[in-house]
Amino acid sequence: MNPLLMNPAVNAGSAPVATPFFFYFLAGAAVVSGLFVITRRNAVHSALALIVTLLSVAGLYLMLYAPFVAGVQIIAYAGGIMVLFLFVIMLVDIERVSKERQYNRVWPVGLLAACALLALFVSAIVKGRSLLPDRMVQLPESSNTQQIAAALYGEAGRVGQYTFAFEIASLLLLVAILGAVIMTKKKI
Amino acid sequence: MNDEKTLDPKMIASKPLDPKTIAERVPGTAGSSLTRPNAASSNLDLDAPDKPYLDSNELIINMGPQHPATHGVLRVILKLDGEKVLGTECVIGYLHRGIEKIAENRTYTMFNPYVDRMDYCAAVSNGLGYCEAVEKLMNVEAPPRAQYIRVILTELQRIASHQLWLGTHALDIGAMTPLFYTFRDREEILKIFEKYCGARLTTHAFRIGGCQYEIYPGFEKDVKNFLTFVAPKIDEYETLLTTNRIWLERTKNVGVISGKDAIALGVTGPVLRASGVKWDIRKAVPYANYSKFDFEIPVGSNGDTYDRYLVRMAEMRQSLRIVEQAINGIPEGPIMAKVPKVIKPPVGEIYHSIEAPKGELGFFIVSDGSTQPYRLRVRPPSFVNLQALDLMVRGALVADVVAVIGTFDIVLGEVDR
Amino acid sequence: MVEKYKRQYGSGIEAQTYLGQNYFTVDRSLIPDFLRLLRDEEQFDYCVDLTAAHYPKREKQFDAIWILYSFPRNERIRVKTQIADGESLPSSFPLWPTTDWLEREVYDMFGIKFTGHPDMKRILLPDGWKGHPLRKDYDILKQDTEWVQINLGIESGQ
Amino acid sequence: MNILTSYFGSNLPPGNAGNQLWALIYVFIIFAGVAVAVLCMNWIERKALAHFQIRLGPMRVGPHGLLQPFADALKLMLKEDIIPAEADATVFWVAPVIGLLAAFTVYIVIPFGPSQAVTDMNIGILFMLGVSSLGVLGIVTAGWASNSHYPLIGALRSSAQMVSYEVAMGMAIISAIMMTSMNAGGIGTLSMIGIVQAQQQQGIWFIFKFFPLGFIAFAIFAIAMVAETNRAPFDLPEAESELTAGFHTEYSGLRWSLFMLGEYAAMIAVSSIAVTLWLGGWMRPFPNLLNGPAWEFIFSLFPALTFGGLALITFIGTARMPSQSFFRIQRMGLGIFAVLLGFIALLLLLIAVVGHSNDASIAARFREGIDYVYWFIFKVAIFMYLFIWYRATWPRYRFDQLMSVGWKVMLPISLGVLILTAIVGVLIK
Repeated sequence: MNPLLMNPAVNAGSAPVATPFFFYFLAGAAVVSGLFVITRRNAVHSALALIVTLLSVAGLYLMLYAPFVAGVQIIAYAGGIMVLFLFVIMLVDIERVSKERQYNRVWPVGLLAACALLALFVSAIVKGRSLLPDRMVQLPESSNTQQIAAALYGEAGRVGQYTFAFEIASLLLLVAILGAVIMTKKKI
Repeated sequence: MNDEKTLDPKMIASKPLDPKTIAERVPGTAGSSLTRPNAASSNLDLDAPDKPYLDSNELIINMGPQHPATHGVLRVILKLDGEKVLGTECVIGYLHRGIEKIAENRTYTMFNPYVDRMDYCAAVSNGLGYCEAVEKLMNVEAPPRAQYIRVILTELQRIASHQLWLGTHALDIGAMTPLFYTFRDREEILKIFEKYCGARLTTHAFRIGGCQYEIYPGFEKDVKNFLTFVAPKIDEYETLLTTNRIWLERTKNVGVISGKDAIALGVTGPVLRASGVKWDIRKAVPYANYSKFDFEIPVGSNGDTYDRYLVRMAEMRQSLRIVEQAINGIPEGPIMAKVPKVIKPPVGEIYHSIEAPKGELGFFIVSDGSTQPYRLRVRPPSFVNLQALDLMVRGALVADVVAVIGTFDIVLGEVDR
Repeated sequence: MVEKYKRQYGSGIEAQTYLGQNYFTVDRSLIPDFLRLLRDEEQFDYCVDLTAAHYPKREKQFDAIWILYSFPRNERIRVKTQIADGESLPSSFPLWPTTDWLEREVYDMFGIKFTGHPDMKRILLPDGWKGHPLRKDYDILKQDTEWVQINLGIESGQ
Repeated sequence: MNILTSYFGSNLPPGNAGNQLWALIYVFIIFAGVAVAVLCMNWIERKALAHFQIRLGPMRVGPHGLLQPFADALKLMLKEDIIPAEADATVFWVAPVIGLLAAFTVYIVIPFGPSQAVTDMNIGILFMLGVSSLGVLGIVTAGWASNSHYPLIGALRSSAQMVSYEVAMGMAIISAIMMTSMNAGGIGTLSMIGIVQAQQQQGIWFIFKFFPLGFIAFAIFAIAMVAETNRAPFDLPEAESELTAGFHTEYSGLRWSLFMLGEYAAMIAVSSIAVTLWLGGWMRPFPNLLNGPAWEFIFSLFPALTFGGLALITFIGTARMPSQSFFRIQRMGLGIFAVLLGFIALLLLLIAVVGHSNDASIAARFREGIDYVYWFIFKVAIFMYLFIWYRATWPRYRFDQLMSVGWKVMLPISLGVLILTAIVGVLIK
């Protein structure tokens, strides 16, 4: 932990520049590339657009003073999962896939589902407005990682808020990994 | 693959090979592949119909004819499952010059320089094989002094050929440095050749009936200097590679061929000896005075790439021994047997073979009594050895294909003639 | 050995020696059996080479020659047979897999077909090549002349 | 002037001190510096490799081929930029840019000194890992977009390789990060500057911490970083004897040079991570054994001595050049270069001496900064030389061997080191 960063004067010095611009820029990039993801016929183009989306969202996390989440987003999603996505997509015969009519016939259902989800979001925001804070909470950026650690694992002998849920999730992932190995490996 | 359009549609194979047959062909898994009637050539199913949707596992790759690791213009069509090789097919002939047809239109003397152009990495050995075959056809024998000179030059050529092989083979496996070391030392041999006959690569050193040139003054000193110079250099190559962990992993149990399979496939030379068959024409059917020299035949046991490497390294040392004995015992006397100016062998046919650096190099000559061979057939070691490629790389990875092509020590000039 | 086979096959086999090298001249019909016998019973386990020669003036134009070697006996022999143009030979691929490419080369150069070979096609020359170059009636200038005639419209480029 | 002092008055990187101008200037300095370093590295690699292999290497362009990288760069820029007809033009165009961006963005958090960095992120090492892992995207897309088999296989190899070695690399990094929490406060850090400062506070480089745990973690990282940058003996994605040139087979001209630039920049970046995490970053050797102003002064002479030595070698080289008129221009060039090096050496000497005599002067601050940057670059340079050495010595791994080394050897060892580090750390605390 860099003690210099705890200095409040330092945080005052590093006040963010042009926040609205970056917010709209990143949000716009996320939305536009998100549209590209679903409209491109070429799966690799879609995957690349998805990477842009993920990176934009990582940028938004940074603006929310959640650098750890942003970093993990880049490592896990943009760097790891998307590489594996591309890995698989590259091996698929793209020209043939783009000619196939796979899910195109069910698009009304998809639209319906998307609208329902949108309605859910809107209603949650409208109805739960009283529960949401009306201003962004200003958290100290420098201790973000430590706070996450405290929430997940607890600190100073106290069990963390989400320790149990976190461990359950990791167990689930472990089971998923084993399942994947068993399913793909012909003989173990 | 998404680039079907660029390929001939026929090239896309669909039916995966039956895994059982692949297992049978993988060396060491189940019996000898060679009992199967069609274990070679046409194993790629290239004419099969288009592959099914999303079957993305198989990939047809053309390795060569322009490829850094095929030692010339060899083209290997690889059928891959990911990185694993399901089958190969060699396409050769890109360097075909019709040497055998040329021979029928040249006199015996005129054809002599052409043989140098077959295995251009071991031109002296080719010349020896051809000259001895014609001498045998005429029933003459080169005088002892000429034979000693021939042995010295041929064994030097063997070392040079093995050095060239070592450098390029190591480069194929990714070690850059040995290439430059071997070329540095090969240079000394080429200098001796140049001093002796004026040419470095395609030497045309021997004539039918003996040698054209007497050894130059200082030849013995040059050769002896070379012997003391190169022995530690061979150790140097070995320190770079023999115990190198990556080298061991890349060569051990790669491209394994059993002695039985090697004999059945007609594989000769170091490749055969590495499989444990102690057979060297210099010992089995001695020619050119080889029976007078004391040397050993290095043999391997596993028949893998590493053994072939060790065998060739040992062969270089044995060649040094032969050269040393020969240079100390050059007899006095003529260097040319009594052969007529116009060479006109009697009607008949002859097969004569020598142990070239790459294997058995044979010449089958049919004479009709004229000044030109009626039929001249070359039995090229590289050509025959290359047939074993498919057996040796089945089930291996792409990187092993490169290693195995390197370990054959093929020269495309000889494969294609 | 020679006597044994002579007794077995009669006049179909002739054993000769030239300059210390032994060879058999065998009748075409005996070839498959004889080669098999050589391999299985006489231990000729290594087929050094397979080639042919063309004698256009003869009735049976081609000589096919097997050069065999026996590791246990350290002995080399040749087996020779005469066949006419258009006739085919049984493939010795099942006996010695090494003859795979050698037979293809003989086919490529002489046009002698081998029945039972897994993949009888040209090997050194391109698939669309016309003629078989090592036949004596194949002019070495033929390709050149033909090319000149087709592409340049003149009789000969030489 | 105000801006100048506002930066020099602070002990923070310009990004954190709120100095946007200085941050921008730093960005430009670092990017230009990396580009020049890549050119130098190119020349040194060719020369060193040549001398490993008993040849001379570039000798024609400039004295001892000193201008060869510039000639190469010029040639590559002027060369026709071919996009294969069947390629996916957009992705083909974007791929090298992705690789280059990923390699260069990493430099934002590399600390050349406590305040000689663009910025000090709270998640510095995480950011570095994340961004450098994006580099594989460039390779994968390049291989796919070329629409050809060899690049595709190269791309598959490299994605598999980089993803699997990242795991072992991450484990090794985590064990180093754990060690940062062993100081008084007991709170670890992910900040690159914080990691070096933790080593400073604990008085030990992490390579020697909990010996041999730190060393093993460092060794794992040192191996994984070679694999991560696709260098020999792990250069399978571009194995020229197998895949002609791997993922950049179809690339030519400027785009190809962007790949090379990215590769070398990534090499420097991962070496910087290794130096920061295990080798004390900008700290000079033996800061606690050989302390005191006298030792400070002696160590601050090293930059001047290095440049002086280079100048001397160049002078000798000038003197030994053949005296034909053909070489006159080269001699002059080399002479001017030597004078330039000597001048820099004198300047550094002056700064060191003045900074030593007067602690409050601006020269003292310069001296400090030069020391930091010098020692950092010195350590990185050792790694760069190792990269060349590996390449000259070792054959290439095969793909399955590479994978088994990664998953069956490196990962278990790094996990073991991680667990042991945690146990030892808790016990000592």
